[in-house]
Amino acid sequence: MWHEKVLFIIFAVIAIASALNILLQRSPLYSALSLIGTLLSLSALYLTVHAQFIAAVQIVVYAGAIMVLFIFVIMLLNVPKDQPQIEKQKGLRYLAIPFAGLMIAEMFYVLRPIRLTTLPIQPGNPEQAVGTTWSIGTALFTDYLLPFEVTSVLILMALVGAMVLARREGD
Amino acid sequence: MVPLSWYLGLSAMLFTIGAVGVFIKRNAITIFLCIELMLNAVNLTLVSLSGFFGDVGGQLFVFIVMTVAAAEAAVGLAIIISIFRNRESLNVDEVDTLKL
Amino acid sequence: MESLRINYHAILPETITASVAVLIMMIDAMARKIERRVAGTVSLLGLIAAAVAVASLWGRPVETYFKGMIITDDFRLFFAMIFLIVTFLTVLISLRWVEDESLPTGEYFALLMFATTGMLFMSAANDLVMIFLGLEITSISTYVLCGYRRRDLRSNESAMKYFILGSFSTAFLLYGIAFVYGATFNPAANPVATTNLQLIRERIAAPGQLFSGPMLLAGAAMMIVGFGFKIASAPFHVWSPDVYEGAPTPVTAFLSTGSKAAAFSSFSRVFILTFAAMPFALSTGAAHTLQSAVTDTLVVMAILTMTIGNLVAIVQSNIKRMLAYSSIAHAGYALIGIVAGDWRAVAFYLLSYVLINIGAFGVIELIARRGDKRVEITDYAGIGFQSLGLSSALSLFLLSLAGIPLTGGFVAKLLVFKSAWAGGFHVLVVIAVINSAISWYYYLRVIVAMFFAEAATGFKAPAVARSMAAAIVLALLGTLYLGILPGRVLDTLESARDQMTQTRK
Amino acid sequence: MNFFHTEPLLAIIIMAPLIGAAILGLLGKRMGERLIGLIACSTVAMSAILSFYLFFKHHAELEQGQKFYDYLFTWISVGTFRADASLLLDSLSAIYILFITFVAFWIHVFATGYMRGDKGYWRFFAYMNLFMFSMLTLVLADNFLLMFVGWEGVGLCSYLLIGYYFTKDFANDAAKKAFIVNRIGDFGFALGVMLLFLKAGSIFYFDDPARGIHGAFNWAFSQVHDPLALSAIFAGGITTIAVLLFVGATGKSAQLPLYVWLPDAMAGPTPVSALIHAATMVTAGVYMVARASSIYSHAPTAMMIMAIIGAATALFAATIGLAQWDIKKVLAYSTISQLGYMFLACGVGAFGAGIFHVFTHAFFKALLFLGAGSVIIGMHHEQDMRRMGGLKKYMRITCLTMLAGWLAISGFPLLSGFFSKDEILFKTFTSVVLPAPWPRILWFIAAVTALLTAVYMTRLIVLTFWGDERFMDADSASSHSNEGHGHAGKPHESPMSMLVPLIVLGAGAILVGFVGVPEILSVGQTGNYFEHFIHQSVEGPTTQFDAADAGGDWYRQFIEEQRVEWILLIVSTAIALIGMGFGWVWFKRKPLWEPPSLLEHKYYVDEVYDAAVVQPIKQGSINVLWKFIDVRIIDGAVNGAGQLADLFGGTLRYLQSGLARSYVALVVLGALLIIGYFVIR
Amino acid sequence: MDEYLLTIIILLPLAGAIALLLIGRGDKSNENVLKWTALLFSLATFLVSLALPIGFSKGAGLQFETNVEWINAFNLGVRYHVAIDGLSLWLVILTTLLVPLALLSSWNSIHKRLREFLVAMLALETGMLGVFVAMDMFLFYLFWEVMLVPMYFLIGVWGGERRIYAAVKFVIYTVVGSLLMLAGIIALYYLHGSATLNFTFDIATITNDVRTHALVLDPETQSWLFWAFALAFLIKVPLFPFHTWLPDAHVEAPTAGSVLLAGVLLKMGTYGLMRFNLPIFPDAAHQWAVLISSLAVVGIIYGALVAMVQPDLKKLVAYSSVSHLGFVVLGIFSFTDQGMQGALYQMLNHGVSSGALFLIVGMIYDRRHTRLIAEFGGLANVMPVFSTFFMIVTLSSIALPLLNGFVGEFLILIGTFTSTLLPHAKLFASLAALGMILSAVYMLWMYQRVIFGEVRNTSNLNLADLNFREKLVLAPIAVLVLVMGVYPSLFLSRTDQTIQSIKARLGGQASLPASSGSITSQAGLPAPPGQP
Repeated sequence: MWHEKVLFIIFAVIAIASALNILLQRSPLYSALSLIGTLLSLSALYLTVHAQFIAAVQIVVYAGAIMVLFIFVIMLLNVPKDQPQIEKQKGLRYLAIPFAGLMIAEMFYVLRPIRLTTLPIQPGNPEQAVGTTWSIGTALFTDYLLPFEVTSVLILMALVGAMVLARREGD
Repeated sequence: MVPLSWYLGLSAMLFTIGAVGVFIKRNAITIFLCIELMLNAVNLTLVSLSGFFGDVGGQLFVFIVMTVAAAEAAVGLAIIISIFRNRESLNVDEVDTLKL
Repeated sequence: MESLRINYHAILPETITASVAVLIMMIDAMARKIERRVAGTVSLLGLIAAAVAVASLWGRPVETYFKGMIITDDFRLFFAMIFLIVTFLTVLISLRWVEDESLPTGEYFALLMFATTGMLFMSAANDLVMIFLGLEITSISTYVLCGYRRRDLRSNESAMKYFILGSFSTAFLLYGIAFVYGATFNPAANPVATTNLQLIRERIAAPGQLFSGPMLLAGAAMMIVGFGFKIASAPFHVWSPDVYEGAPTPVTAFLSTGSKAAAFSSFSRVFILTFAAMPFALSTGAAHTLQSAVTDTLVVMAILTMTIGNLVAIVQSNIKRMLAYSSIAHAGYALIGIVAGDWRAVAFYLLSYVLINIGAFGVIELIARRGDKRVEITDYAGIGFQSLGLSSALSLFLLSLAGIPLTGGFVAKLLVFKSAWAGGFHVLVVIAVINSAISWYYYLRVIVAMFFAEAATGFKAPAVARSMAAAIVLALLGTLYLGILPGRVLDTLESARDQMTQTRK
Repeated sequence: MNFFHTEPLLAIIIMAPLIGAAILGLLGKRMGERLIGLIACSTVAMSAILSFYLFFKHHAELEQGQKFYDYLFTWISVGTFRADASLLLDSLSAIYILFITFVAFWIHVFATGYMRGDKGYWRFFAYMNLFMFSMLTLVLADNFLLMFVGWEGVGLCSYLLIGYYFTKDFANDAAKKAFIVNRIGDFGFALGVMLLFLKAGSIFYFDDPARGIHGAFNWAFSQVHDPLALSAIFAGGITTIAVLLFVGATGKSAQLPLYVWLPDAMAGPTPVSALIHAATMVTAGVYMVARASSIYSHAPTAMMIMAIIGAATALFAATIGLAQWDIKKVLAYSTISQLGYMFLACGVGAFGAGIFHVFTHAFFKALLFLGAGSVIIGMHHEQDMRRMGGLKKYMRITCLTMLAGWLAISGFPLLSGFFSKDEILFKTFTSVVLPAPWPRILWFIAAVTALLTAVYMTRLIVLTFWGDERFMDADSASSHSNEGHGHAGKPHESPMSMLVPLIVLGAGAILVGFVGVPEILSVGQTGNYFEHFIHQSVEGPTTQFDAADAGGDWYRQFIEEQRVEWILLIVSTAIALIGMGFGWVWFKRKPLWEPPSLLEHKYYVDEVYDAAVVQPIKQGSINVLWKFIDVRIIDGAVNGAGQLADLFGGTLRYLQSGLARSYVALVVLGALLIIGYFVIR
Repeated sequence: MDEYLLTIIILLPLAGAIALLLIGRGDKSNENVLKWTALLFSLATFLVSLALPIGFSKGAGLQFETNVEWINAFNLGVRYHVAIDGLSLWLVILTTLLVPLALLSSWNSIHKRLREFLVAMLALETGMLGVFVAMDMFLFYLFWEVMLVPMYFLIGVWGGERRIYAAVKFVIYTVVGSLLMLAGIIALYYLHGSATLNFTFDIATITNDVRTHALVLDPETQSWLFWAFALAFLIKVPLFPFHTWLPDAHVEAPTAGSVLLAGVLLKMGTYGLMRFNLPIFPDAAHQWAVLISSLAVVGIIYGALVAMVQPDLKKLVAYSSVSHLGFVVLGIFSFTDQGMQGALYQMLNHGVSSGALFLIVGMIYDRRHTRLIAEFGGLANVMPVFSTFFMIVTLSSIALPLLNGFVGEFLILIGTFTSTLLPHAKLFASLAALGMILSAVYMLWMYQRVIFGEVRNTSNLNLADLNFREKLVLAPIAVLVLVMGVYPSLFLSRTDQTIQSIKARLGGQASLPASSGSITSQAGLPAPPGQP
């Protein structure tokens, strides 16, 4: 199925290129936009493993909501361009290549033996197909009921936290 | 078919790029973006595993990770805002009064 | 299909703390100028209620609920009690402080309660998802708490560093979880892949059932990074001195005890009760490799942690920072318990450690005054006899940290060392012992400053609020109780059941 | 016949002075001088009377070598080691307590006059009584450890009394020196006792069936003779014990090389010099050797060493005595010299002769010292003979009694010293303990010493009592070695309390020799009474060098005949007379003849000791042990460990650069390492 | 009653300390009340403790025993087990005696923080007593460590110029040793537990199991454990070359602290050696005896030589302690009755005489506020009574017969000399005997420089002689010095059986008590003991 591989390679290349672009850009705004590129290509890759729901959520929530929040903050803070770019410990950047190389090598060493090449046959009934809204919804309110509920605590807490930090003095 | 290991490999590369980005970038927001990239790399692993295994658990995990990422984003950005208010800078290298 | 097993009793403590957090926010929202007393009292009452709930769960059969997400074993409950004690004392030492610093009161206590909820979930978790969630709730709320003094550069910096490094390490933890999830794939089983700890344990234990041994190992390694970060063990400890120093003192107290203890609970749950559940000699294949690799790594980490913590603590001049290094060292001692595979020793260690440390930070907070001004050890010169009570209390806490008998610190060390010795880690024990000796030096420095040095000018004995006094006295009594009459607690621990003793339904 | 008896009165002999000392020590400060003197003298008198009483009461038994015990209590008893506080009276200790208490009593009497007006009168007599207790304990002990008690006790009292004038630095130095040098000897003594215990399993001298005690000397009797060889000293056998004990004796009895304390000890009040440093304490070494004769007689090497050291000391001290100006120093060297004789006697196996010399020496030397004391008092605390002269007309009685002492010590026929010294010379010459030619060499040395003795004693008498009156012109340059502050004025005779003892002792010096008249001189009696009596307790030499090896039959016959004794008697008489005559003539003519400075400076021995022993130890302790090893090395290591920890801490803290990014890098590094380790497993 | 006696003795000083904390707060003028309270409590402790030797039976076993379960979880088997035997009996009495004397001696010399000072003293007493009576390793370690704290404060708060350095050095030194001991305790506990399935910290049980071979430790393990314990004890003793904390601690500590430090604390090291190292690790004790004895001998000579040249009185006495304690260690490792009895006795002697020396130094320090020998001279003229007491103590310290020091030193020497279990015993004994000479040198020289001569320093001209209180302090010591020298059987007879039982474990034959063989039983020549 060479076209699937081509498709994978295209999105993978986009994802990696955008990811690298995050590092290469000086401006956080462009970095954020690059990240969105990665997110979108990931979303496409999700589809290739039949994770439709997550792919959608990736676009809607991640690329949509979260990244917008980022960009909003970037705009809000509006860091002056002429700010001197102090860099202490310049040596760190030279660690990037060896560290990255080592990490990728280690990961590949681990992942190399994995020989799973076929996705399970998707049954015709969406109720049994993994990745559909149905199956995810079902699992969310059965198996993952508690985590799901607990996320509400998390979000509430984050709300309170963000509020208390970000509001101006005297509020 | 595209083998599972390709997905996992891609994920590893993205994770690595994110991890490296965290320590070579100096802008707090960019660093944060790199962390988000790492989370997404993990998500890719989870989703692809889940897809290849035919097990919904991984995708639910991703769903929760996204929530967490959102929460983290909110708080993280609040912290960045708060520090920017005091320092008028986002360069993390300037934030080193606590050391040794 | 397994039943859902919804049981609200099983998550009652967590429910109570979360609800109290919400309640505080609501009170805060309704009454514009909330009295610290109200928020504090509500928190304290909530904590007591949660403690009662924990107690009510004690002794019930070890079972999992919510599809295996939650377990009610004594392991969880014991740790839950530690967390509740931590928060209780933290609330007590914060009551006056929040007001003095004129910080948003409601949010503060609410965040504390949220953090507690997260910690409770961490110890209750029987699934990596729950561990992850609990960890995140705890972490994110403590990020906020670290930066709680918003105008203070040090507090900002503390929050930022904690946040960057915390979420970075979370990514590792998450990646590790993902790998473990992948490694336990078994097409013949239901579910085919899992994050449930008991299932993971069974699959590791059963020979040849793993999808990928290397993935399991790599996953475990990355989880060590994640947990190692949270417990501040070397080489992942670097954040903690900066964060502890910069954070407001009560938060430091909370951070160095509560979140550390929570991380240890999950660490123990995953690495002792799940990964190393098989006796080492009986394990084979990946499980065997995993155990030996984990043990080796943790031994090295424990040694590094203790040694770096103690050595660098010697050269510190800021008492908060010194205690930060000291708490790194203590993480090293507690790690020995994990190496030895004895979570009971770890639990007791943490129980005594949290009491001591919060007590110590309470005194430091009092002496530091508003805005953490007096935190250099030189500021302690000669205050010993000017405020004898506080200084004596601090001395006792420090000595207890050093491990002097009659205090919890000693019994805790003894237990940990004993387990390690029984496990054959003789060299580790000796190194730990030498480290203890080193640690005396810097603990004594504070006592030297307080009692032996000439009085520094401008010290006035601080007025001790009743809540603060209560906290210090409680911590003191607790420390002494654990040192002199540890029998009850130890008996309880000894009879405590963990998930291993569960009969699976 | 019961060989062992019990005599409870023995305890009183030692206790009486102790009680006296206790009373004086605790209450004496508030007493008058008369009362103090009364208490002090009466306690000693009580001991003396008891000693005489017991001597005569048990004379018959003692003469048969029977023993009297007085068991008080068990002092130390640990494992097999046992030391009792128990006393033993046999012929040896009986003789000793007799002359000790007798002489001591008269010296006490003398001292009541001599010390009159001294601020520390009570203290002085407390010490003196304490000394008597110690000395009597030493003598009456029935085991080596209790002897050691007395041994150290007399050392302590000697220390206290030498340093009696404690504001004087030289006195303090002398006292300290005496104690320390004695301790060096005691070191040997203690080791000897320990080795004896190791070998014999007991430190008691003799059996006492009543207590189940087995004497150490039984073991000695069972020993085969060690060969006469240096190696025997280090063999750890009986010879080693004997040599170690003798080291103790050289300390206490001021023999080479440990004699140096005795001349300095003259810093003490003169009665002290008379009692302790002439009559009693210094002869403790001889007593001990005689007591341990069973051991020595099985250790020919030790005997030989003892004989040689004794002879050498005798000669050495005599030469120094020739050149001293201080009247007490002359007497001190004379004492050392005489002690050398005693050891020579013991060394050649003539323990009886040695003890006999102790006995006579006690009288005449005490007399000489007391006489010197009388002179010193009469001269208003002047001791330098260069500022004396012509005193005979001022101090007639003192002069007369001193003359008796002079004649006695010089060996004038029929006086006490004559008998004892002659005995020693004779026994040396005819000794069968030493291989030839040693007896003759030692005899020659002893004879030369006898000549010198006569010369320097004559010098003392001449310089003091005859010649010009040199004291009038030199009062301003009062010697630094004065005991008190000199007051210019005419010499005067001493009070009766001082003269009576002089007279008594003078009589003694003349007469006591007759208890030990040698057989050839004795009229109507067989054998030497004294020797016979003593030999009930003292074992004669058991070594016999076959004289035939050395000189053939004629020689054996020669020495076995009485003729040789006569010849030697005449020779020694001649030596004494020649010495006295030469001295008289020479020093009458040249009283202020400058002796060779080597002699005047005592061969510079003190200086050599100081440079070779004292200073190296002191400087080494300061600069090497303390300031280098202790401070630099050990403490340096300790502090260095601390600094090392500091250094490590100071280095490791730079991990903490303060930059979040570097922390991240560190986390990544750690993660890579751990993952890498896990992966390659 | 017997059962609780020791507990009462331990807790009485603690009760005193608590009472002191409670009474008369805030009132400045009640110093006398505080002093009297402390003194009465310590005296009461002493009086109660006198019941111990009276009720003591001369057997080897534990007496006045209390044995209660304390912590039983996790097989810990920690017990509150206190008891005394011959080893600890007199050390307890020594402690209870020295504390009131020390308190009395500093009656007027503590000018700041009197209450806290007294509290520290009494707490220290509890700690010291606890060490001697604890029969459980956990309990032993507990007292061993806890006692550090009051001592640390005594040095650090009421000490001299360099008190901080001294206090920290003292604690760190001790802690390094004692933590290694903790590792040793844990290891021993574990080894014993796994061998006998009886997990316990009980010293008596473990000792007994070693004796009955229920617990057999292989030589290498023994060596490790031996050193884990020995290091702690040898540092405390202190044996050369672990001694450098001692001079500093002594010099800086206040008089009362020095007295207890020298009098009692140092004994803990030697006590520990006899309580743990010899009975529990007999093979290792044999194996290392030569090394330790060598160090002891070096310590004897070295300590004496360095003491000789010290310009500071306290330092001199401190180094003399190094020398004296060297004797004790040597005696212990002679493995003979005489050596060990002597060692035990010498501990008491040293406690009495060096305690007294520090009292004496404290007395002149109170008057002149200096301890430099060069500052004094001629004190006999102005302080005759003082000089007399000083002389007695000096003589005791140089082991004059009929005073206490002699009995101990001689027993040690003869024990060492005749030891068949210690290689090179004769050499060690001979070298150690040099200490007798040297002690005379440094003590008498010091005495001479302080007491004799003319008064050169005018500030010494008007020194007051001892007052009644000071005489009261020194008189019992003088009496004790004499009694212990003249009639040691009073003490030795109660320790004999215990020493025998320790010795029995060391492979030496138990000897018949106190008899040098009799003619009736041994016809002919007695075989010298100790010869194969």
